[in-house]
Amino acid sequence: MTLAIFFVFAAFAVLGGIGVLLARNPIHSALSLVGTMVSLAGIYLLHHAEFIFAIQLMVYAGAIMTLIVFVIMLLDVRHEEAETERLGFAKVFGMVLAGLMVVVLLVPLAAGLTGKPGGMTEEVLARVGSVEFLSEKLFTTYLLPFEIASVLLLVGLVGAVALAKKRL
Amino acid sequence: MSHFPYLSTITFLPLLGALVLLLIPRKSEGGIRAWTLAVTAITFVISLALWVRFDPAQGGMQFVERKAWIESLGISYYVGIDGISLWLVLLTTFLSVICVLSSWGITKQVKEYMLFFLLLETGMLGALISLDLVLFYIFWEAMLIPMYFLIGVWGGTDRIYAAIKFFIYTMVGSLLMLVAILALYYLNIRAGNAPTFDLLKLYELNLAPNVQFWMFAAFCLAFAIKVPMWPLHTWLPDAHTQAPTAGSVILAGVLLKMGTYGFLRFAMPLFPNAVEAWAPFMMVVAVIGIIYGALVAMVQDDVKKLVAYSSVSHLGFVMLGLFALNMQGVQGGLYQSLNHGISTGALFLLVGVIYERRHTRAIADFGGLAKAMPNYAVVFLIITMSSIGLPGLNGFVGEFLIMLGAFLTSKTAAVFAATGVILAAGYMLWMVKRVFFGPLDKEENQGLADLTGLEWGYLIPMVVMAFWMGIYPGTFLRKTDATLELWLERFEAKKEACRSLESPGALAWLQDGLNLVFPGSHAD
Amino acid sequence: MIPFEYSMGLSAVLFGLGVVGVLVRRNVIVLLMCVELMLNAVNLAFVTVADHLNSVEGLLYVFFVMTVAAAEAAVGLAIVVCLYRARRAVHADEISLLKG
Amino acid sequence: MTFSMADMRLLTPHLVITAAALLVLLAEAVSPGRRKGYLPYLGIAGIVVAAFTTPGLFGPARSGFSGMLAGDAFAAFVYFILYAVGALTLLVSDAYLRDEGRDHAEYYALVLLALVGMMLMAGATHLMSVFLALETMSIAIYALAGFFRDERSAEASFKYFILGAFSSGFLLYGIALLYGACGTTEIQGILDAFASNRALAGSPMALAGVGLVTVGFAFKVAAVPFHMWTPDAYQGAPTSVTAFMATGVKAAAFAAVLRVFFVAFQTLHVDWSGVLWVLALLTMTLGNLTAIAQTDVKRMLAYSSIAHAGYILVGVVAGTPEAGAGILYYLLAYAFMNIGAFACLIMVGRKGHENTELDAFAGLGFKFPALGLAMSLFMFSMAGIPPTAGFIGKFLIFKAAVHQGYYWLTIFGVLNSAASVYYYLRVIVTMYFKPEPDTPVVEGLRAGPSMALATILAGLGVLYFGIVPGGLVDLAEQALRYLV
Repeated sequence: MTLAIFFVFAAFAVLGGIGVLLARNPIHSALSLVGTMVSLAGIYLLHHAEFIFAIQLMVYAGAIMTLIVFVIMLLDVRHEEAETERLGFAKVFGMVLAGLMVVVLLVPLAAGLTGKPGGMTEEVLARVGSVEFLSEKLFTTYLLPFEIASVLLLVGLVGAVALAKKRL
Repeated sequence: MSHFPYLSTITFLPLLGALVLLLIPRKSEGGIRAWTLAVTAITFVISLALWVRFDPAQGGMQFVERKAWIESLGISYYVGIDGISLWLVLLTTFLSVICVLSSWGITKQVKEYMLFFLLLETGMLGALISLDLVLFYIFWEAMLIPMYFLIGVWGGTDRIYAAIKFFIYTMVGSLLMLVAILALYYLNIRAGNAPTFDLLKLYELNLAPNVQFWMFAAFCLAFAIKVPMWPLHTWLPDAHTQAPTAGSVILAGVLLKMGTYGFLRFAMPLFPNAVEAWAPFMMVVAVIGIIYGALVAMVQDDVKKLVAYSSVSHLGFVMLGLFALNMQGVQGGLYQSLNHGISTGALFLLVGVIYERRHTRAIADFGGLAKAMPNYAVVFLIITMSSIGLPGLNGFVGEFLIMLGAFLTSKTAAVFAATGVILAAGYMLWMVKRVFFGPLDKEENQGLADLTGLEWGYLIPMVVMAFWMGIYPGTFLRKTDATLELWLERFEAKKEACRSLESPGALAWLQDGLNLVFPGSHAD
Repeated sequence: MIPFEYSMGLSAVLFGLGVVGVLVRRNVIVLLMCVELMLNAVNLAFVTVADHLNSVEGLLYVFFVMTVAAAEAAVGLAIVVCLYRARRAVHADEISLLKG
Repeated sequence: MTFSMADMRLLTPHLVITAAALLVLLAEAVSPGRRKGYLPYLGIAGIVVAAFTTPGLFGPARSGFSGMLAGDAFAAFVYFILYAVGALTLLVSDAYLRDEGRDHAEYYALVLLALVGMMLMAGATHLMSVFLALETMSIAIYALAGFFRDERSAEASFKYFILGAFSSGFLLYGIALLYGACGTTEIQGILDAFASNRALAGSPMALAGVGLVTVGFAFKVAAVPFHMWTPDAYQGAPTSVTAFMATGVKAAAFAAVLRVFFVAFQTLHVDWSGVLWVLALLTMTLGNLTAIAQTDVKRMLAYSSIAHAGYILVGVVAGTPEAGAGILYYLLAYAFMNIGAFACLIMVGRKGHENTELDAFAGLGFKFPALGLAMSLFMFSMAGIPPTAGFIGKFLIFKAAVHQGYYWLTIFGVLNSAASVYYYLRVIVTMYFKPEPDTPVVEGLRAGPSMALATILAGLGVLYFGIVPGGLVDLAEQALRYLV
């Protein structure tokens, strides 16, 4: 059953990805991307990552995509790419490269996972709850990345202001 | 070690002088010239003390100074001279004074000119006295920069091309030498010694002949470009013709000697077995250089180019002497290096004199100058004789010793080289005939002034030196005897010691070459 | 539990689509979206590994990748706005990446 | 598991600089009128304070934040390179931005925040921190590259942005695969995993992970064939930012490369050294050959920075502490000579006109002797001619490569170095050997006291570290001793 749901989500995700790639109108690309993101959120749920499921919907499908769509609307991007140059050498090269890339990524899967299992087992999660477990780690062992992320967001803020504000 | 640091003093005095020069205002050109002259003159006088205090009985290094520099890598400030470098150092300080005098007429950017000149002197002296490979390499490369500017800014019409060619040629050679220096450093460590770039310590390292083969090739390339040996000589005629007079003098007098000095000091004593293997090849190339240089010189219609090609020929002699690998040959090679500095240097000065008056160097533009400028003609003739090796003048002694040495090693080489002597007489005298004799038929040449006091001032010392070195060579040779004897003795001993180390198979060198590409992870 | 290979395979395919997009498309906003697609693929890989190894690290990666994606989107879109203001010619929304 | 004051001690310099950045932003907001010339100096003051609080220059390695951040001599050494880069960039930017009318607090704040990102990259001992620090740095640089907001600047910024984000994708996927193969992405943890499980070294997943991480870093250091963003981004960005990108980003990225490849992937040297061997060769050669063809000095320096990455990669290939020390030295030398050269470029420009095409330099050597001298010094140093820091850097790297038996790579390296002499000399040739055109392109120099100071400091650095390198070499070797 789970597997069947997975395949449905996976199919939607891939279709969405292809949509991003092929759509001529940026708005259509954006909508396809939202489709992919929502499908992925579903798959996260299947992988027992409830918290990630939630923020995927909120941050990604919600905030980031809204921003992108907003900019598309703001700038009124409707121009469609010229028909010529669609299959230049660079493009064929790019596709071949990406195809190779996927093969490279698929081959190692046959060997399976070799990493040491961690401590996030079912019973631990049942005891403390998955979000609690995550947040505890986030604020202890992974405190430094969290701190760096705060600087990162500051940089994003200042950078966006510096670039886009009308009068500085 | 408690003695006065003569070597450091003479080396860094010009640098110090250059720094002070920066403070002299650009406008007072006279002051700049006088200051530069004073600095070079003082340097020369101090360097005379080396001559006086040099102990001819001792073959090893004298006036040694040593200070740790980058201790962890075994790099030190380590300088000293022996009979090989003594005269080259003196030649450098001597020619520097002469060159400043001959540059009196420079009016374009005098301050920068003199600045680069002083820096060049520091570079040259530093390279001659260094006994640490890295220190040597640094001076060796640093020397290029001022020379590059001297050619590029104050040179002739094609100066930019000549300057870049000069720089790139020398750079390629010396960078490969750097790789060999590094390899030598690690071979020394691998042999169980403390990490060091100390030349005298590295002399004691015995290497297998097939390793020496490659190392010598790298060193040889660097020095052969500098000498320059045929067929790597093509930068020389360009650089010489385009350089200003003083630049040519220094180039011929000192920079080219760096090549032969490099062979004597580094390439040969470090890799004796490779020298033995390469010697026949080197002798053939040297002989080709002698004859080629002479033949090309013969067809030149520009006096300066002619002198430049004669340099190629002369340095062929020097190399022939060195690779004869016997006392006469090596001593002759060293002596001829000094001679070449004096006679070719003087020739360039003389060409500069006439160029300043007529702004041309084409032989066809002259003729019958002996009538207009008798004194000039006399000096020119003397120097020509010295250059072609007339007995009683300096060239004779060097060429004689070289021929003797070459004869002992290879009669064929000596015979071919002898034709070079004859050709030299031919092209030089023919040029003199066309320039100085015959009718004084060009209007522009009739009113030419003879030598000025300043010109006498820098030509007389050169003529005196030509006679001194020709009539009484003992003054000079005596100081080199002990050093060269020791040099040959060590050379033979090391050759014997290394011979047994590892017999190279028929294709061993090829194998080595392939192994070098991908060493894998065979860290020691 | 979903087999490891399935999710990772999906992730690889999505990543490949993103790569093709970046190399082939020229519209600046679509380029931005293709990069987002790549990041999503990476997130899926992290989630999968985390699930199979019972390890929390992968989930934290996803959390931080999203933070980065948000900051990148903000700055990236600001650059796009900047680019639009700077040039108003035709094809203003296009850029060629594989040149020079 | 919780953090302590000892952890905070390691983070002090980063906090100081972040505080300086906030202060700069705040100062502009509350400062009366339009006087804001002091802002860059506020930043420099922050850097100086940070330098005094930097721990761990001597003594054994420490680590904090549950093994996330190192306080070792290696990190400290790189921090000092970055302080130099940051301070020089701020000095160079001052007059330049004022002249271009873009002297805003955001710029200085972004430089400082990027600096924090760079420092964290050098100090991070967990791939998660490495990634986040890298992004912090990159996002700040994207914004800086587009800071002039004209077409060229925005285009440069966008190109850098997309390819930067693209390469982050590769890096992240690589990290994900390593995570799957090793179960952790802590640098020491990866090393332990490889060391304890011999079979892991041959696992396709681990190798694919290493490969993708290599690609990700190759983009960041602009190694061929992942360099195509470099020339346009470098040329379009404000010159001071180009200097910052070329030196700071390179230093931080190579510091991270050293940590990841020399420590985490230590046991896999056989696998990655072959790949990097080819990358190093391609990077040096292509960088130099394309640089030769350039007629614009700024673009030429962009290509030459690719070539320099190639030389540094030679050191990475060698893979020994000795090579690492050489790389650190090279990065410092490169920081001085490159920022110096870009400072000279800024000086010849005027508002709206960069004047960086080669012909603009004709005759400048004698017209502006100090500029000519400085530029020549930097060019000679980049060409690796003694007695400059550039020479010592190359010397140390090639020395390490020869030690490991990489003779051919070294020979290709020195030949490249000789080829590069050609285009560096061409700048000098134009400055000194060519007469100034009748209608001079450069009438006056855009030089204020701060610019002069930056150039002099850079020049002195190049000379000082070229003539008395001893102490610094020892420090660099010590830094590597604690790393590996």
